Amino acid sequence: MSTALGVLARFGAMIGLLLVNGVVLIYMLRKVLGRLHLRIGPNRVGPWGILQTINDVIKLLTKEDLRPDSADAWLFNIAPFLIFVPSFMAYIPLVFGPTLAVTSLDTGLLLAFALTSLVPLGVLMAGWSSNSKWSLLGGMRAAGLQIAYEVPLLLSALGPVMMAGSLDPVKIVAAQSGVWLGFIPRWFVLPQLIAFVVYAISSQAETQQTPFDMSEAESELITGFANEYGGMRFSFMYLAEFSNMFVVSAIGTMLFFGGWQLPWLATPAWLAPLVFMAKTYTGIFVMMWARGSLPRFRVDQMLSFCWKVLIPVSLAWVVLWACIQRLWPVVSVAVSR
Amino acid sequence: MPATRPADVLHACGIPFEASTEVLGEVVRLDVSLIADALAALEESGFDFLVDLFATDTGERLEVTWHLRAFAQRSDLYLKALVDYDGSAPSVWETYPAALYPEREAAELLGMTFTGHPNPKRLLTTDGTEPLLRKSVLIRTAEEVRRPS
Amino acid sequence: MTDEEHMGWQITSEGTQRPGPLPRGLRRIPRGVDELATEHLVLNMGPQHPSTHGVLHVLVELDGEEVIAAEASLGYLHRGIEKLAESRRYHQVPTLLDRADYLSGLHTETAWALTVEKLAGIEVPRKASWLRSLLMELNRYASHLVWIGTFGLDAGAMAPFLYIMRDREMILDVLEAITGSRMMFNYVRPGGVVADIPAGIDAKIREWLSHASGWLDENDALLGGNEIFRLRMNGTGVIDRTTALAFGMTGGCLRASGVDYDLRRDVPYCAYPELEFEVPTGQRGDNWDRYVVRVGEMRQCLRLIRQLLDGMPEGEFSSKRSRALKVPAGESYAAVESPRGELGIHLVSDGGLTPYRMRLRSPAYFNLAVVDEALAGGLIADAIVTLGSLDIVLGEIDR
Amino acid sequence: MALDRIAGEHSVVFIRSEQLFDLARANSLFYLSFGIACCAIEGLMSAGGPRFDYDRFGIFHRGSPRQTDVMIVAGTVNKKMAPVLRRLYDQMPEPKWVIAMGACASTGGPFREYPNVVLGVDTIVPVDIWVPGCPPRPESMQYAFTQLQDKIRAKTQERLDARDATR
Repeated sequence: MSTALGVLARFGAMIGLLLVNGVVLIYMLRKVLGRLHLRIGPNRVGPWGILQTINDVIKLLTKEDLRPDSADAWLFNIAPFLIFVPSFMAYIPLVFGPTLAVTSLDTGLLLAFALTSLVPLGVLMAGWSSNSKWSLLGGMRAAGLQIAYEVPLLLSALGPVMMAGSLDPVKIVAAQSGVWLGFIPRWFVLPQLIAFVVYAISSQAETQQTPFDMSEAESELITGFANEYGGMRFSFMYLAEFSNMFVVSAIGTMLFFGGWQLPWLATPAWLAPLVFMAKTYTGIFVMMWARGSLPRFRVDQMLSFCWKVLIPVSLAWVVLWACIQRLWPVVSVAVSR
Repeated sequence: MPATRPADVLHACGIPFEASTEVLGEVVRLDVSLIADALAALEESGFDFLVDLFATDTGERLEVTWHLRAFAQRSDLYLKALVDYDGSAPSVWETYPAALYPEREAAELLGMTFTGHPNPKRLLTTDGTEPLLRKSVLIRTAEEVRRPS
Repeated sequence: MTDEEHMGWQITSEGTQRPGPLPRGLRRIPRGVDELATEHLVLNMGPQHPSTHGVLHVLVELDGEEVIAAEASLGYLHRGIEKLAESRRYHQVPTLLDRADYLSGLHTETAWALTVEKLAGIEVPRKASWLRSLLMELNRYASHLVWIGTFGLDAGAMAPFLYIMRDREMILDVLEAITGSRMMFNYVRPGGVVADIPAGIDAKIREWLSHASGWLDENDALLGGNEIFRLRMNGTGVIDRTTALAFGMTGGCLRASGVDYDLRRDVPYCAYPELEFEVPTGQRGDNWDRYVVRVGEMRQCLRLIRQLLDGMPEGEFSSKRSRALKVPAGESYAAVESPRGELGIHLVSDGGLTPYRMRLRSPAYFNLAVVDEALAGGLIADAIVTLGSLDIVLGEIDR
Repeated sequence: MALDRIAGEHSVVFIRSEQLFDLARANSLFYLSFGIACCAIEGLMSAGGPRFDYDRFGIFHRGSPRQTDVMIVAGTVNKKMAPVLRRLYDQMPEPKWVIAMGACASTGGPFREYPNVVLGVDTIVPVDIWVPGCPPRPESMQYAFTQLQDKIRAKTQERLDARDATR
């Protein structure tokens, strides 16, 4: 009974976190973009405009629910949820503190990647069922690109996994405690710099942010796959986009930046979630920064960049790191003699 | 001074014309049936740029103007020909692709045709609009534009 | 069917026809279904699409993402400037012309004034010519700024669009102080200009100038210095020299294709014969060249504005003339180098109080005609960027 | 919401919940980035830029009509454009508002004498706010938006009045 209640409570907390996150992130995006673009951003609704997104959400939820006549009703209705639910479920394996996670899984990382890879399916479904040419082009682009970029995303995660020797996020984070040579924090980003760069690029592509926002390229396809969606369904898609951003940034934090741990110091349990959130939000800020300043790739350039650069580099790195890790004990023994 | 004067070019082709120098510049007036040949000859002789093409309603007929330019000599030339209302002039798009749009525009706004145009659709207005640039088509009066209060 | 045979096919309102060999400058013309009988997607780009710069409607035929053929459809902003000018007096016409090219109204106004002065034989005081040139250069800079911003937006970069607004607002402040309006100036009249520049504006322009070239470098670094942007621009939307000339392109687009022609230098008007400036040109005529040429032009603009401020003569700003200006019967044509190219006005007068016929030779109208050629063969993303690089203003295209 | 069907149109629950929704709607007006002519430069571009910054008021642009609340008709509408305008308006979900920006959208402006020009967009779509000017300055557009916000908020008072009238 108590375990069931505990699971329910955790799920409730997760949904709450998701909604708050979405709202905060949309507000943050508008503020960050505003500041990057010499503007102020929302500042009228509530102090510093913090209630802006809540207003937006209420408005979107009470909008008329429009569906184009020619749309495939069933697919059209289900697509936003197919985009939203996986990105929501990908919160499950996140580790917010030493004992703070929805559930601990041996293959948590695998689950997270598997869930995020479901999103293109929903995007394609939305693009196809809208029965609009623009949506279709957006959906097709998303399918082609997100599937392509999943490969380097997964490969780049293998380096830290090898270092920690586990797919369990809890163990990966735990393996990053302490210091090397007395002063360098044991964060995997240092030895795994190449993997981290690949991860950063492909996660930007995976979450459809500029310079990789092919599927909703504002100047090319208006809003891409979400073209025919308005009101509540659109707000779900929008929320999913930001939730995805949070997930990839959180996974990046766990893989490369020591998760909830402070460098050099022991982290008190109450501080751990805050540290984790701070690191994750810093990652999101960098993503927004790129979004606000870079132009967009062309679709063929982006695909060839993925297949010809990112995948070979990440594959080579995996092989190289495997060799290093295997040979290091031998070499170190030889050196010490 | 142009290397080859347009008058010489047209004489060489045996095209009858009337040349004059006005405030506008060098103007050549000729019959509309000869326009295609004249333009082809002029294009050969260095007038490689069509600056503009438009028609004017003179009250009795339509006057079509071809404004040419020789880039090498920096000289302009105006060809003018008269066309009846709802008459036709030859399309010169094969000599000057720049004429593709203005010919469509002149055709719909002044009610004439350009024979041989590859895409003789309306350019600016919707089907059924009268030729708006003709003097017989009047603009709205002050009463017509007044809004009911 | 061979490719050569096939190239002749096209869609017309009457059905498919074969016009024979293609003329100079044309590579292909719109066609229906290709030889494999794959069904192509016909996509309506605009109106109501943020990146088509107003209300341009382009029909593109897509094979996947590749553009097979494109055809522009105009007229969504056709509001009869040429017709209405026939019922306006000579000094009222600039009101309409301002709204034709709404990004650089002063150029259209000046073209009108030059045309009327040419036919009526009005002398213009030297100061008026200099003032016209100064304001035209300021306006050209403002117009190019909008172009850089929207071009960046087309390429997906949001930042330049908002960065250019700080320069633009400063220029608009200056223009407002001089002319009284931010966009619809109605400042240049036949015979001179409406008013002298107010006191203190010189310092204001110089203050802007002290920032402008730094800001231009910043915008240039944000776009032109970006690797992604270069990848997108190099080799796309190529318009070669022959095509550009055949389609009557002028201005920056023509210069990017390697034709060294600038009305300010070659057919001088206003104060330009007395000024020193260079005309930047490109070679290949791709999007990158058009970008480089326009940015180069902006640098020349700053140079010209400095010279104009330094050498501004004293004297009358307008010649004496009556309100009811009468122009002798006849025709005249005068053109200025607007930010988009040769903006000419052809005036036919019958000696009355109003023009008999006014024809606006709009540069963007001719530059746009090339889309049918330039878009084909690229991807849809290239098509958007190429359209943006032509710097079209629908107000003067549809008139 | 189906609240009016359950609780009745004059119920406190319905009026108060609608008041909340109206407040949200007033503060989150997404406009359709639909520039037709000169006014688009002032009303959509400059106004979104650093000096005027609509985003402060929660006014933001969206490209797709399905996601917008306000349509700013910024420019001259002619007979070729009119069906497009109507179609875009029909694609917007309720509740929706229209701002006729500038003289052209309001009456045809300087081009009203030309037979091809529509004499004001209120002949095509219902207009909520008219903005004078040719083109209106960005400040005028901000004022127009605050007026629209007031108009949306005033709905509650209208509902209360309607309730009192039936009593």
